[in-house]
Formats: sequence, structure tokens, C-alpha cells
Amino acid sequence: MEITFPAVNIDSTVPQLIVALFAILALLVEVFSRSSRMVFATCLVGLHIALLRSLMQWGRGIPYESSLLAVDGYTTFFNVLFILIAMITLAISLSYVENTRVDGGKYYPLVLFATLGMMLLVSSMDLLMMFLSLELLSISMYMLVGSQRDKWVSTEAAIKYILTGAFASGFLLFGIALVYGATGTISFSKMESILGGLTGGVPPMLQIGIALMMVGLGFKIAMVPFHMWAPDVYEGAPTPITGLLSTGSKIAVVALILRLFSNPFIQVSSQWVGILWVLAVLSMTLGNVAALLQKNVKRMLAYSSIAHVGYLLVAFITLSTRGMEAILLYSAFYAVMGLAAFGCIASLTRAGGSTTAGEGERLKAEDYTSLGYTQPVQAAILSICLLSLAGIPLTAGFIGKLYLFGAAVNAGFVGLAVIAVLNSAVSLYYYLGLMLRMYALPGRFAPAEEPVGSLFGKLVLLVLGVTIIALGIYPTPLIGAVKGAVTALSAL
Amino acid sequence: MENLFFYIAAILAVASAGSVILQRKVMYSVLSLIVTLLAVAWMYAMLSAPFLAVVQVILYAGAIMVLFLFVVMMLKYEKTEIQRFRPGLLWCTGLLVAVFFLMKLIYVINRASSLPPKVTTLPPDFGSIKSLGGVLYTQYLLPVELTGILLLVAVVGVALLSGIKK
Amino acid sequence: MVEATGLFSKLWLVPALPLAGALFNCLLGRQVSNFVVSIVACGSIGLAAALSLLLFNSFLKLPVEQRHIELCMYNWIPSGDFSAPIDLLLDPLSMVMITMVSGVSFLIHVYSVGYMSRDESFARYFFYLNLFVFFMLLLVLAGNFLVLYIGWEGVGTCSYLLISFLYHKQSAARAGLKAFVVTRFGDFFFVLGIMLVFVQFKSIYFGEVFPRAHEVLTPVMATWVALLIFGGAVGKSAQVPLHTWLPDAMEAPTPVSALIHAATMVTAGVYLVARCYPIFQLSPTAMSTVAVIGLLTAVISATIALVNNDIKRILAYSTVSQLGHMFIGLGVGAPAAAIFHLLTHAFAKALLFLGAGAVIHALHEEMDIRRMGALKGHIPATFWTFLVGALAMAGIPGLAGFFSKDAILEASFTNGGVLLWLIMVVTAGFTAFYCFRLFFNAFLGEKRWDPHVEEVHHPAPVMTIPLMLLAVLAAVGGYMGVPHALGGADRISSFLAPVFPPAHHTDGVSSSRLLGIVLMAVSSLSALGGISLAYFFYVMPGNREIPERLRQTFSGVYDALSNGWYFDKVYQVVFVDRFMGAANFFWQAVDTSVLDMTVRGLAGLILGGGEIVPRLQTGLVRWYALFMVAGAVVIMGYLYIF
Amino acid sequence: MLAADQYLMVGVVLFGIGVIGFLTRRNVVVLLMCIELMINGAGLAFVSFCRQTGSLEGQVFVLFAMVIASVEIAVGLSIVLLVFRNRATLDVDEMEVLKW
Amino acid sequence: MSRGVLQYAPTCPERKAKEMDIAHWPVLSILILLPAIGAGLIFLIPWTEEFFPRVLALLVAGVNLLLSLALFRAFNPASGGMQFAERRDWIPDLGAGYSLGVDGISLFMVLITTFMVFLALLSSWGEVERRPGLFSGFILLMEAGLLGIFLSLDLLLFYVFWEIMLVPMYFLIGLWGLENRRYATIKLIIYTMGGSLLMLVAILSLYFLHHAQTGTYTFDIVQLYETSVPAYALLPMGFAFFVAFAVKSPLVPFHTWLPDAHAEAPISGAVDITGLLIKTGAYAFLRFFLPLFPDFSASYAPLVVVLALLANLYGALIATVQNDIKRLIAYSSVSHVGLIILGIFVLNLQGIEGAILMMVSIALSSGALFIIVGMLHKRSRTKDISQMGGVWRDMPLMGGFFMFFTLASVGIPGLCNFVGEFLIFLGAFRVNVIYGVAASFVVVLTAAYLLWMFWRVMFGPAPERARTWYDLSFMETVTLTLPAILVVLIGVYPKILLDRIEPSASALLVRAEKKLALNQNGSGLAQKEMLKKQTVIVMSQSPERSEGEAKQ
Repeated sequence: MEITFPAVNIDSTVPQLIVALFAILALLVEVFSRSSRMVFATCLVGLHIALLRSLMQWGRGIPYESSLLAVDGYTTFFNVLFILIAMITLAISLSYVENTRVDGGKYYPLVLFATLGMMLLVSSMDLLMMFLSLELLSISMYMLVGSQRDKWVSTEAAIKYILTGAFASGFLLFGIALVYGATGTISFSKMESILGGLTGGVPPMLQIGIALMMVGLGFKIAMVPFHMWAPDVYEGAPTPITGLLSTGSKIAVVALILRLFSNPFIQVSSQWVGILWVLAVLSMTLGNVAALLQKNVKRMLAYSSIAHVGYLLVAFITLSTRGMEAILLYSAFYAVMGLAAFGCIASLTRAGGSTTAGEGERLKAEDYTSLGYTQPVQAAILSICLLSLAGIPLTAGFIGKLYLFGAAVNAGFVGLAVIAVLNSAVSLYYYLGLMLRMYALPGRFAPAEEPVGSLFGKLVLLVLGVTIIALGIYPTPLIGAVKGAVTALSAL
Repeated sequence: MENLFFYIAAILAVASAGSVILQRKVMYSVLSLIVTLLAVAWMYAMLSAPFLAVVQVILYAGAIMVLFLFVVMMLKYEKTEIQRFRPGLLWCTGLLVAVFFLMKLIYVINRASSLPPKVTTLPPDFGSIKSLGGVLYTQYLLPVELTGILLLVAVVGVALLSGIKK
Repeated sequence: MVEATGLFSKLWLVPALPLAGALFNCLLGRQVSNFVVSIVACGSIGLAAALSLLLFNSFLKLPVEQRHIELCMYNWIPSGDFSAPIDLLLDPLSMVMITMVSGVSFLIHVYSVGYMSRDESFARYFFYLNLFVFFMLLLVLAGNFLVLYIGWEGVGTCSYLLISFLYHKQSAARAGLKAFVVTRFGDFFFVLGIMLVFVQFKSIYFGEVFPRAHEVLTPVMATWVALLIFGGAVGKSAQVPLHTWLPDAMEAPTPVSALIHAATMVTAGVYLVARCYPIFQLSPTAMSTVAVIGLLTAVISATIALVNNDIKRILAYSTVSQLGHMFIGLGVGAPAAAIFHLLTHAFAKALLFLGAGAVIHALHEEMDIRRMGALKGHIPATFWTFLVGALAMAGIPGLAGFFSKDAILEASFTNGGVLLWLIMVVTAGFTAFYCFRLFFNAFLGEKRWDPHVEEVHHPAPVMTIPLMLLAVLAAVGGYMGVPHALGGADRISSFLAPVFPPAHHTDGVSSSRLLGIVLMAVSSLSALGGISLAYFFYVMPGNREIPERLRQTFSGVYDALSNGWYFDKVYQVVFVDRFMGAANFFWQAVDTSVLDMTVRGLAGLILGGGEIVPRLQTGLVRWYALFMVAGAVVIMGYLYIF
Repeated sequence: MLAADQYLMVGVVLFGIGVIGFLTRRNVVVLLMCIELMINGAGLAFVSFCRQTGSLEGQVFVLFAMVIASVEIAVGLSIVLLVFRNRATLDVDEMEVLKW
Repeated sequence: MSRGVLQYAPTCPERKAKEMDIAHWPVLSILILLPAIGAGLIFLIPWTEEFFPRVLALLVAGVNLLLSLALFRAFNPASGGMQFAERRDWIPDLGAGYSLGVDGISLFMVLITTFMVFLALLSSWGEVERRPGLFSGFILLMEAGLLGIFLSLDLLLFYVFWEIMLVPMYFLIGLWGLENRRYATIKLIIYTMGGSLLMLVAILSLYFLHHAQTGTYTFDIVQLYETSVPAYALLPMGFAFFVAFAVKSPLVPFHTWLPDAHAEAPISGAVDITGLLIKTGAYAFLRFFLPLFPDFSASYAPLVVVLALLANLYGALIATVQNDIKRLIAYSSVSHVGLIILGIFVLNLQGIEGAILMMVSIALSSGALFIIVGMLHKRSRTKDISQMGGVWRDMPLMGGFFMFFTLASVGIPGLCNFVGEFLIFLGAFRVNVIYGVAASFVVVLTAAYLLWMFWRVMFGPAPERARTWYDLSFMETVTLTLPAILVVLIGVYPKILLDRIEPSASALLVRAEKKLALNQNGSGLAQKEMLKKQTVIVMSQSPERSEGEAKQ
């Protein structure tokens, strides 16, 4: 048997390669220079190069090798998004890492590896590729979550995350096995044609396979009832990593679900739309109600991110182009909002962060009282994020929700849209409540507090804040990009 | 004959798997798991996957289990939860739900009669190292490389977590 | 309709002058001295009065058919097919009214300068008073219903402000509120009436409504319109059952009572009905209602006045009673007589009130007639003028009240029947009795003053001169309407005739001369009887215990009378208490309980339901895994079922 | 020749036993072993399907799954070591600082 | 119509040049953006600064007021259409535009907004003790939002302003509020957000419906007017819009947030603005609800009217027994709002004109009352009426103003509220005598509770501690004089307003009628007939009247 290498267009995967290369390079830099700032710089440079390279691919579908990876407009859109997310995560990590004595030399490269996982996940056209990149992402995240070695909560979060995560992976793997068994293939495109030619009902094997895959994937996006890990892990993880968890890793899996469920599995959509309807409602409601009661800010945002998954699902189950656009748009918006929010919290960490739970970080809602007067920049940006998360107009979040709910209404899911908006109304209460607390008028003799956070960090946050507002006022460029990406997806 | 072999392997696998979760001591669980893995390797061999069977024995039963044993022995964790075992709410519902889940799974898959028809004639080298290698290094080259990165990540991660600093 | 030309184009100055005075006193009154305030206040009214006289003069020179002058200022509320301009209408009725209003107002203003001289809110007082005159003049000059309504509400407001002028007294505040709300209740009907008029006529101009009334309105509709408008009149003119506010309104300073609650504002109802007479004529039901209400009012309030001891309240009830007479006049088809009575009553009652004011002033704010007496020697000018007023009021032949009252009596005999006439005659006797009961108690007999009163305040000339002028008017005012029966020309009737279409009205002219004289004689006798009785009781020594004994004998009747036939008490229980009860119920039971609790309950439901989340979030990994498995089971179950 | 169904069923049972173990045991190391059981169950399913369809993808998948499993175990055990160093416990129920 | 053209024919070239100028500016955008930018600047100034931000805010509000007056001057009263319209694409993908315009209905809402904001800043000058700069910033933001609501002609843009308004409101109450503010803010959020988010769903439904019918995606209100809503969707969609507007208005039984919001907002200026906020509900009924859902309006008008009458009566009843003076006035707002809604839903010219006039009037009279109460609160530190009394003795000037605005609220002719009230009564009376009777009756109650309140606050013996309550300062006098002048002006010469409102209001009715004629399905025929008749009256009467006026 002669081994012939398949015709591979390496050019198409250059951004991914750059990310991988620079991650390894950064590890080497760490070995030789011992300066975590150098590592940081290397990673950031690598991401910039990858970003440029990705942008060069913008709007072009470049075939790699059809059965494993799809490098198309959809992938490029998400690649750019993930690289940006990684850059922001790095940027908001810088002072946090130094404050909390995390081993930056390995932390930064791991962020890059996680990014690589996300990028590959989005372009997967194969269950194997999907599984591997998902694991790359997950394993990097396990480690990042536990990277604050000398802090128990971080360790506990890591062990919880890996135990539940591996458990979920088991489900996913078994689900994949059953799907493979039912269809005889692991390639998306083949699967689509096989499922398209399906006659005489859906085989139960496939049903169960999809169900088990939904468990595994639902876990990654923290969908109710597979969400339980999220608040704990979000709280324990280093705050920038919480940001990455709630945005990057979630968006990557959502993007994958979109590709998987809207192409191969759409043939059997009647099987899972109904259950997703219920899960969407549950996610929104539980997320919001829990956030309403939560006094810990990081956990509150964790629950709110669960609710946001619910919103995304609302658009997803419409299975329409409009819904896909809405999801992409909202994902991008949510990435900015979430990262900025967690970035603010990270940047509010007081120097000399220490070993026990929560010390140095502002976790409790009381810690935010009158913050607007002592830490004006972070408070202002956090306020913008909260407004945006709440979906107040003139912020990105509003446009996102408009698209989401619009998609639902358009597809006739008016009841779902109504539930979603009512949830949105409930969510307003806790978002605005935190804001109100931040601007609670201080007494005349309130103790002065030194501003915290590095200038660089504040600048990054400022850029994010402005982006949220700018996108809220003029979202058209992004909408154009999203439309292109969705066209690529449906052109498969 | 084949039936017999299968049933022996199956009973061995299931019994030892049961043993994994029933043993009081972790050490015994590890040893039971090794038996399970070997039984699975046996079944791999019977399912025309000789290479996998070998890898299963070497990688799993060999390497991973050593890792387990090593950790278990290093930690010398004598307390087992069995000593303090009280079937609480969580335990009961957990067992109930899990068993129900298993039953459901078995029930549904039993009904799954729509498996693709069994291929009667397999190529002679099906599952051999050569055939697998042929696929791996052509079609699945990228995953293989990805696996390399994955392992690198694991190394870096473990270093990060165990605090290895120069 | 005749366009206003010449002097008549300056008609707007009549109300504008008092308004200017009011604005001056409002904006600058606190900065300038009391002297300037009084000059501006009296001056502006004086000019208005002079202008009215000039207008009257020119008006009389006009041929009768041209005596209908309209002056349109601007379009106030234009809205679709509705339009309500500010327009003034000068016809004989309004001519008479503005002359009377501005004249009497002027006198009372002058009097007030003396009366209020020591009050610290001097400017405020004159601001209100001037404003009142403005609104009153606007009311009588109005050329359409809505402008009339401006004046109508405006005078009510000023009345409210003046009643509660002495703001530190709770009773004054209460009386003001009561006056406003009760009259507002009447106005409610009036507004409905206006709207009904508009809906029927597509116009609210007097000049367009009245001439077309008989062709546009069906009898039923005419009744409705008339009764609704009459509702307004009932409130404003304090007719039964809305009369209760007027006696309480005596909390106002006495000149205010004289002006507003005797001479002008309360007669606005009479004016209104007279103004809308063409509509009332179309409906016999409405006419009889007017007469019956008037009769009831006249009797009820006259009886109450018999036993009251408060000098101002007696006069107030008397006013109510006389207003009832006027409505009887209107109801029996003698509008000119009613207007005539309105005028003479204005003179006499203003005089009596101002005299009462002088008495009160003299005795240091004493109002109870039982603690007066023997003032004759102390304030002679007041005594004599008061006597004139009382005689005029009682209807002693020769004085103003006699002619006007008898015009009404005659008309009611002719058109209303003997019974009506008889009741009115008895009422006339009551009137004479209580007027002189008051008079004798205050001025004659022995001194029963409060021991604190050491020295009687003598009224300043600025107070006595208006008294005298009014006394003259009260004495001779009747000669503008000497009836045909006595050989007079009844000039007032003929002057007003163009306003009241002659086709239907029967102003007593048809009755025979002899009958007229007989009727007059009977009513005069009745009045004299009343005076004699009062003299017997209160002046002739040793008889003072007779009324006391009577009171004990008929204690039930006496209690009813002295409590004003229990109107106030009934209203309190039936309306006010019920209303407050309902309000409290809606607030406590509906608003804070049901509605608020719904919201709170919803929030509680969300939060309470949310309480389950902390319980689930146990922090135990296996618990989380359990949920995942359970989720898988549910999803599988769902897939398998569906 | 045996039907692949039977092998599949063994895989299902192994998977199920893993799930049961995960939900009932408290020792972290045992939990990790239960995950191994689940992965092996899945592997068995893969290979049996492979046999059934005659395609090699399943076997390739199992190969990678083994790698993943080993990586997960390695990382998992390193975190377990970290936990043990901090708290001297392997009881998963004692890791509950993070809750509500 | 010709009358207006004549009146506004350019008489001198200078005047014309000036008008051209303002017509070529994006004057409406400036109106909205100016306060927004001002607020932004204020937020950038260090918040410990007290004087400068307040001056800046006052300046911005003043300029805006002048600008709106210029707008008023340049407004062509003869036209019933949109003037000074601006339209740019905003989100072309959605067909959402940045589309502004002003007509006779919104013109006065704009004017009253700029005026009341200026007044609010003026009145809060000495009242805000902590972070006055921040306070002024929020007020300016409110102004921007309010003007946006009144000016936008795009449903999405409208919704944007509608929601965004809540944020500064929330902070005004939440930060400077009294002890119960938390509860008040929760209620504010639950009610208004719940309502308006439901409306968002309805807006989206309408949008897609429009697309289904015409094939274009647009939020442009003029195009959406043409959408015919099928019968099955009419009730839920109309209801969603209705609830959103009714909550904001607030119509009983959605009103309970208002008394809390009013009572807990400490600064009179903030309360004032709340007063404006609630006008947006009624305005939205006119601008969006009537033309979008004429069939809903026509079919359910009797129900809505009954609800409005109930609200009118109910508010008056509850106001009577309030001991908290702010709650009392808040409930009086509830009562008045009932009247406004009544005016709108009797669906005739008088009703609508009266409603608009009433909105302006209530903003003035109730707003001024709130300012006075704020001044009283500053001195007495209490809202409890039983703690007051006899205030007149030491504060005659304030007493005078208080009396004046109370009387205005009572509806004394010659002051502003009367005109609106009367037109609403007339409109109601023409539709159904019972409506007119019920509405006019409440006026009696209004007089009772307002004057009773006045009595309890101002009359009677003064409490001992009132000795320290000083009379109005110069600044306060100015603050109260400005609305007083307007109250009289509108009361005496409402023609300024009515002339400009009428073309737009009749255009509105004509449009509604036309649409109704298109959808000749469903019930409520009698109402439709009535609406038609009204339109005919409008059409036929206006030339007549202008002739009549020309004669004068």
C-alpha cells in the first residue's frame, strides 16, 4: 500500500499554524529569558501576526481538505474573533498575573493553545477533529483555571472543572460513537448526505447519539441543566480566565454547534428543536433568577452568562439564516462585553493579591459600593458592560438582542421571544442594581482609596468600552461581516 | 467458540468494571480496572482491531495504569469513603438516576435494529498497523499533529500546576 | 348682531380696568403703600363704573332694535368645528348688570378701604376683590357660554379665595373649600349643559343659540338643556339643595359678603337663567322646576333665618331666601321682575351687610345678635341706613324691595296660582320678622355687649358714605320699576323686553289693576305683621321670654331650624363620609393591597422560586454530574417519546 | 460470526457502570477511573461499529480517544496531587468551598 | 389651511433668511445631541466639582430651550405633515433609519420638554446636596432621551430612546432618592421594562408583518402605518403596545409605580422630569398606537375609555386620602392621565387636541406643584401633610404660587388646564354622553382633594417649627414665575397651540380612518362609523372656520 499525502493547502491554515508556532516559541522564550513579560510580548506579537493573516483571508473561502477542516468565511470570522478574544484576555491578564503570582511563562502560551483549540474547533468538518480540538481547548482551560496554584479556590475550580468536564467528554465520546454507528461516518459532509437520504424515520441510535452529544456540548456552553459547574469554576478561576471561559470557549462551542446542527443534523431537526426550546427557556430563566439572588459579582456574571446562552439558543432553534446571523452577531458582542466586564473585575484586584479565597479581588457586591468615585475608569467601563449585557439601547447588547429576538419572532417563536424579553426585564434589575451600587453617593467623609489597575489595562478596557458603544450605535460593519460568514456556512 | 470467548471476555470486563466501582480500596479498584482494560483489549482483538488491542494493552493497561498506581501509592490515602459511608440523598438519587440512565440506554440501543448491514468480508489487513497507519498519516495527519500539541499542552500544564520553576 | 362702534368698542375696558387693578395689586401690592393700593383698586373700579354709566347713557340713545352689541376680542379655543371666541355682548340685560355690578362694587371697595385698613394682607384683599369684579363683569358681559363660564368659575374662585382669606382660621378654610366644591358640583351640570348646547346647536354663541332655540330643540332636549344650566345656577345661587355653602361663606370679611355673597356673585345664577330664558321657555317642566326650587329655597331659608343668632348668617339666609324669590319670578315667567328684584335686592342687601359690618366692627368682631343692643346712640349713621335697608328688605311700600317683590308676587299669583302666592306672602312676613329681629336686637333694647368691649369703634367716613349712598339707592331704586298697577311705567320691564321674547312671557301685565293693588296690600300687611311681631318680642319690654318659651315648646322644630334643616349633617353622612370611606377603601384595599400585592407577589414568586437555585448549587461535583445525567435521561426520554 | 450488537452492549454496560461509579463514589482517583471506564465503553462501541461497517474511522477514533484519555488522566492526576498537597484529601465531597 | 400660509408668508427678507437657516440645519438632531454631549462633558468633569457642571448644564438646557423656541418660530402651522424631517440610514440591514421629524403633535412636547428641563435644573440649583454635577448630567441625558422619543419617526429609534430614558431616571431616583428608593426603583424597572420589552416583540412582529406584505424591511413609521394587521395578530400586538404605553402613562391598573417613583424622588427637578416621562406614554398612544392599530383602537375604544374614566375617578379618590403630599400629587397625575387617555380614545379632533393641550398643561401645573413641594421639603424636611399647615403665614409668596398652580390643576378657566379639560369633555360628550358626564364629574372631586390639600398645607395655625421656614429666594421666585406665565398664556391664548396641533391631529384622524377603511374586517362598526363621521367633520369644517376667522 502506497502512502500518498493528501493535497493539503497549508496556506489556508496559516493563522492556526502561527498561533501554534508562537505558543511554542513563547515556551522557548520562557525557557531562555525567564521573563514572563517577554513571553507575554511574544504571544501578543504572534496573535497580531495571526490576526493580520486571518484578515487577509477575510471573505475568501480557501479549501484546505474538505473532510477535516473547512476554511471559509465562517471560520475566518471566528478566527478573527478568537484571536481578538485571546489578545484581550492576554491584555487584561497582564497586571492580574503579576499581582497574583501566577506563572505567566506557561499561562500565556496556554491561552494561545486554548485559542488554537477554538480556531480548530470552528473549522472542524469531522467529528474526530471536533473532538480533538475540543479537548485541546478544554485541557488548556483546565490548566488555566487551576493556574493560581497557591489559591485553593483555583485548585478546587480546576478539579471540579476537570472532573465534570471529563465526565461530559465521556458522554460526548459515546454520543459520537453512536452517531458514527448510526451513520457509518464521522465526516460532516458525508453525514449530511447520508442523513439527507434517510428514509423511514430516524434510527434510535442516532437519536441517542445526538442526545448524548448534546450533553457533552451543552456542558461546554453551560446550558441548563449542564451548567452547574459554571458558577463554581467561574468564581474560582483567575478572573481573566473566567472571561475567556465565558466568552471564547463558549463561543467556539456555539460556533461548532451551529455548524454541526445546522448542517448534518438539521436533517433530523424535528428530533432536537423541541428539547432545545425547553432548555433555552430553562437556561434563561434559571440564569437570570439565580443572578438576581447572587451577591457575588463573579458568580452573578456566571449566571448571567448562562442566561445569555439561553438567549443564543432562542435564535438557534429558529434554524434560519437570520437566526444564525443573530447568533454570530451576539457572540461577537458578548465576547466584548464579557471580556470587558471580567477585565474590569480583574483590573480592580488590589495589588498583593494573596492566597486565600477572594482576598484582593472584589467579589462581593458590597465591595463595589461607591466604586464609581474611587475607580472611575473601571466603574464606567463596567457600567457600560452591564448596560450592554442588560440590552439597553445604544450599546452593542441591544443590537444583539434585537437580532436574536427578531429572529425568533420572524420564525414564529413569538412565545419564546416573549419569555426571552421578560427574562431580559428581570435581568435588568441585577445589572442596574450593581451599577447603582457602584455610583451610590458616598458620604461626605468616605475614606479615599488609591486607584488600582495599570494604565495599560485601563487603556484596553477603555477601548473595549468604546467598542461596545460604537457597535451599539453603528453596528453595520460587523453586520456585513456576519452576513458574509453565514453565507459561507449555508453555502456548505 | 467465538461465542465462548466473547462471553468470557464480556463477563470479565463487566465484572471487573463492577469491581472498580465496588472496591473499598483504591488499589483494588486500579487492579480491577487493569483487568477491564485487558478484557476490552481482548474484545478489540476479536473485533478485527489487532493494533488497537496492542495499543490498549501497552498504553492503557501499561502506562496509564502505572500512573494511577503511582499516584495512589504516593498519596497513601488510607481513608476511603467506604469507612464513612452513609447512603445520603445524593448517593441514592445518583444511583437511581444512573441506573435508570443505563437501563434506558440499554433499552433504546437494544431496539436499534437499523444498524447498517454488517460487512461480511473485511479486507485481510483490516485494523492492522499498516492499514491504520495508512489512514493516520494521510487522511488524519492533522489530528496526529494536533495530538502532539495536545501532549505538549499536557506537559506544560502539568508543569504549571506542579509549580516547576527554573 | 350689531358691531361695536364708537364708545361701545371700548366696552372691553369695563372688565379690563378691574383686571388691570388686580394685576397691579398682585404684582406690586406688597411693594407699595396701602394708600396706593386702595387708590388703584377703587380707582379702577370707579373708572369701570363711570364707563358703565357712560355706556348706559349711550345705550339708551340707541334704537331698541340695535340694543344688541357684540365685541369679539379673539378666538380663544378653536378646535375643529368648535370655536369659542372671547366675545362680549352688550344688551339691556348685561347693560343693567354691569352698571349695578360696577356701581355696587365701587361702593363696597370704598367701604373696604376703611374696613380692612388694619389688615396686613391689604393688597391681597384688593387683588382678590378686583379680580372678582373683573370676572363678574366678564360673566355678565359674556357673548357665549364659555366666556360666561370663565367668569362663572372666576367669581367662584375669587369667592373661595376671599372666604378663606383669614387663612389661620380653620373654619374659614373649611368654608372656602365647601363653597368651592359645592358650587363646583353645580358647575358640573352647567358644563354638561354647555356641551349639550354645543352638540345641539353646533355653536355656543348666545346670538346664534337663542334665536334658533325653538327650531332646534325638541321639548325633551330643551328640558335637558334648561335643567343642566339650571343646575349651575342652583349651585352658584345657593338654591336648595346646594344652598349650604352660603351661610358658611360668611367667614369672609364682611364687605366681601356684601359684594359677593349678597349683591353680585350669588345672583349670577339668576342672571344665567334669565340669559337662557329662551331655552327655559321651551320647557314647562324646567320652568316649574325653577319655580319649585325657588319656592323651597325661599321658605326653607326664611325659616332658618327666623331663629339664627349670627348677624351675618341671618343676612345670608335672607339672601338665599331672596334668591329663591328671584327664581320663583323666573319660574313663573316674570324674568324682568326677577332681574328687577335682583337689582333692588343687591342695593338693600349690600347695605344691610355693610351696616352689619359696621356693627361688627363697632363691637370688636362681635357677631352674635344676643350680645348686641342699644347701638342706636353709638353709631347713628349706621342705625339709620340699616333701618332703610331693613325696611326695603321687608318690602315696606315705597322702598325698592317693595316694588320688585310685588312684581314677582303678582306674577306668581297670575301664573303660579294662589297657593304659591300664599306661601310667598307668608314668607314675606318671615322676611320682615327676621330683618327686624336682627335690627331691634342690634340697635334697640338694652346693652348686652361683651364686657370686654369698652369702647365702640366709630366707622370712618370712608365707611359711612357708601352706606348712605346705598341707602339712597335702596330707598329710591324701586322707582325704575313702578308697576302699571300703581300708575308707573314699569320701565325696567320695557327696557329688558328685547332680551325676553314677548311672545311667550306674561309679565303680570294682563292682570287687572285692582287685583294688583289688592295683592300689594296683602303682602304689605304681611310684612308689617312681621315687623310688629319682632317689635313685640324684642323691643317691648318684658316680652323677650316669649320667644324663649316658644323655643322650649317647639324644641323639635327649633332644633331643626337652628341646624339648618339638618342639610349639613345629612350631606356629611351621605356624601362626605361615604366618599372618604370609598377613597380609603380603594387606597387600602385596592391600591396597596391588590395591585401592589400583585407586583410584590410576582416579585416574591420569582425570588421565592429562585431560592431553589442556591439549594441546587451545593458545591458537590457529583451533584453536578447527577444533573448532567438527569438531563441526559430527560433528553433521551423526550426524543424517545416524540 | 457474532453480531456487533453484543459487543456494543458490553460497551454500553461499561459506560453505564462508569456513570454509576461517578455518581456514587467519592474518591477522586476512583472518579477518574470511572471516566476511563466510560471512555472504554465508548471505544468498544466504536470498534464494534467499525467491525460492522468495515470502515477504519472508528478505530482511528479510538486511538485518539486513548491519547485524550491519557492526557486527561495525566492532567487530572496532577490536579489531584495539587489538591492533596493543599488539603490532604481525596474525598470529592470535601471540595466544596465554591458553592452558591 | 390657506390662513396659515398667509400668516406665515415671508413679510421681510431678513425673516425669511433666518427661517431658511434653521430649516437647513439638522435642528432636531442638534436638539437631541446637544444635551447628550453636554451630559457627556459633565461626566468627564471631576464629580466633586459642584459649580461648573451645574452652570454648564443650565447653559446647555438654556441653549436647547432657545433652539426649540426657534423651531417653534420657524414651524409652519398650516402643515399637518412632518417638518424639519431628517432621514439617514442607521442599520441598513434592518431598514432602521435615523429618522426625525416634528409636527403639531410633537412640537409642543418638545417645547415643554426643553422648558421643563431648564426649569428642573433651575429648581434643583440649591436643592441637590451631593454630587450636583452628576445630577445635572442625568437630567440632561433625560432631556436627550425625551426629545428623542418625541422626535423619532422610526419605530426602532423610538424604542431606543424609550428604553434608554429609563437609565437616567433609574439613577436619579436610585441615587438621590429617599429612604424607600430601592423599592421605588424596583417597581419602576419591573413595570416599565416589562411593558416596553413586550412592545419590542410586538414591534418586531409588525416589522416582519410589513415585510411579508410589502417585501421591504423597514422601521419607518410612515411606511409601517400602511401595514394591515391581520385579525389574529391584532389583539396580542395591540395589547403589547397598549400595555407598554399604558404602563408609562400610567393608566390604572398599571400605575402603582408612579406614586412610589414620585414620592421617593427627592429633588423636585427629578420629579418634574418624571412628569415629563409619563407624557411619553400618552404621546406614544397618539403617534404610534392610533395610526398603527386603528382597528384595535376603534374596536376596543369603549373598553379603553372606560378604563381611562376609571383611572380618572380612581386617581382622584385615592389622592383624597393621601397624607404624603408627593403621593397626593402623583395620584392626581394618575387621575389627569386618565383624562388624557380618554381624550385620545374618544377618537375625535376635540379629544385629541384636548389631550395634547392637557399633556402640556399638566407638565406645567403639576410640575410646578412638584417644584413647590420640593421647596417646601427643603425647608420642612417632611412630605407628611399633617406636619404642615399654616405655611402661608411665613411664606406668603410661596403660598401665592402654590395657590395659583393648585387652581390651575383644578381647572379654573383662564389657566392652562381648563382648555384641555374642556376639549376632552367635549370630545367625550360628543361620542357618548355618559363619557362626558363621568369625566366632568371627576372635576368636582379634583377640586375637592386639591383644595383640601392646599388647606391642610397652607391654612390653619402654623406649627411652631415653621418659624424657620423662610419665604422664596429670588432664584426660586424666578423658577416659579416662568411656568406661571406660561400657565396663564396657554390658558388665555391656547390658539397658539391649537392652530399648530389641528392640522396634524386631523391628519392623524384621516390617516387612521383611511387605514380603517382598508381593513374592513372585524368588529366595532359603530366606532368606525363614528371615526369616519369625525373625519368628515374635520374635513368639512376647517375651511368654514378659517373663513369665519378671516372675517374677524
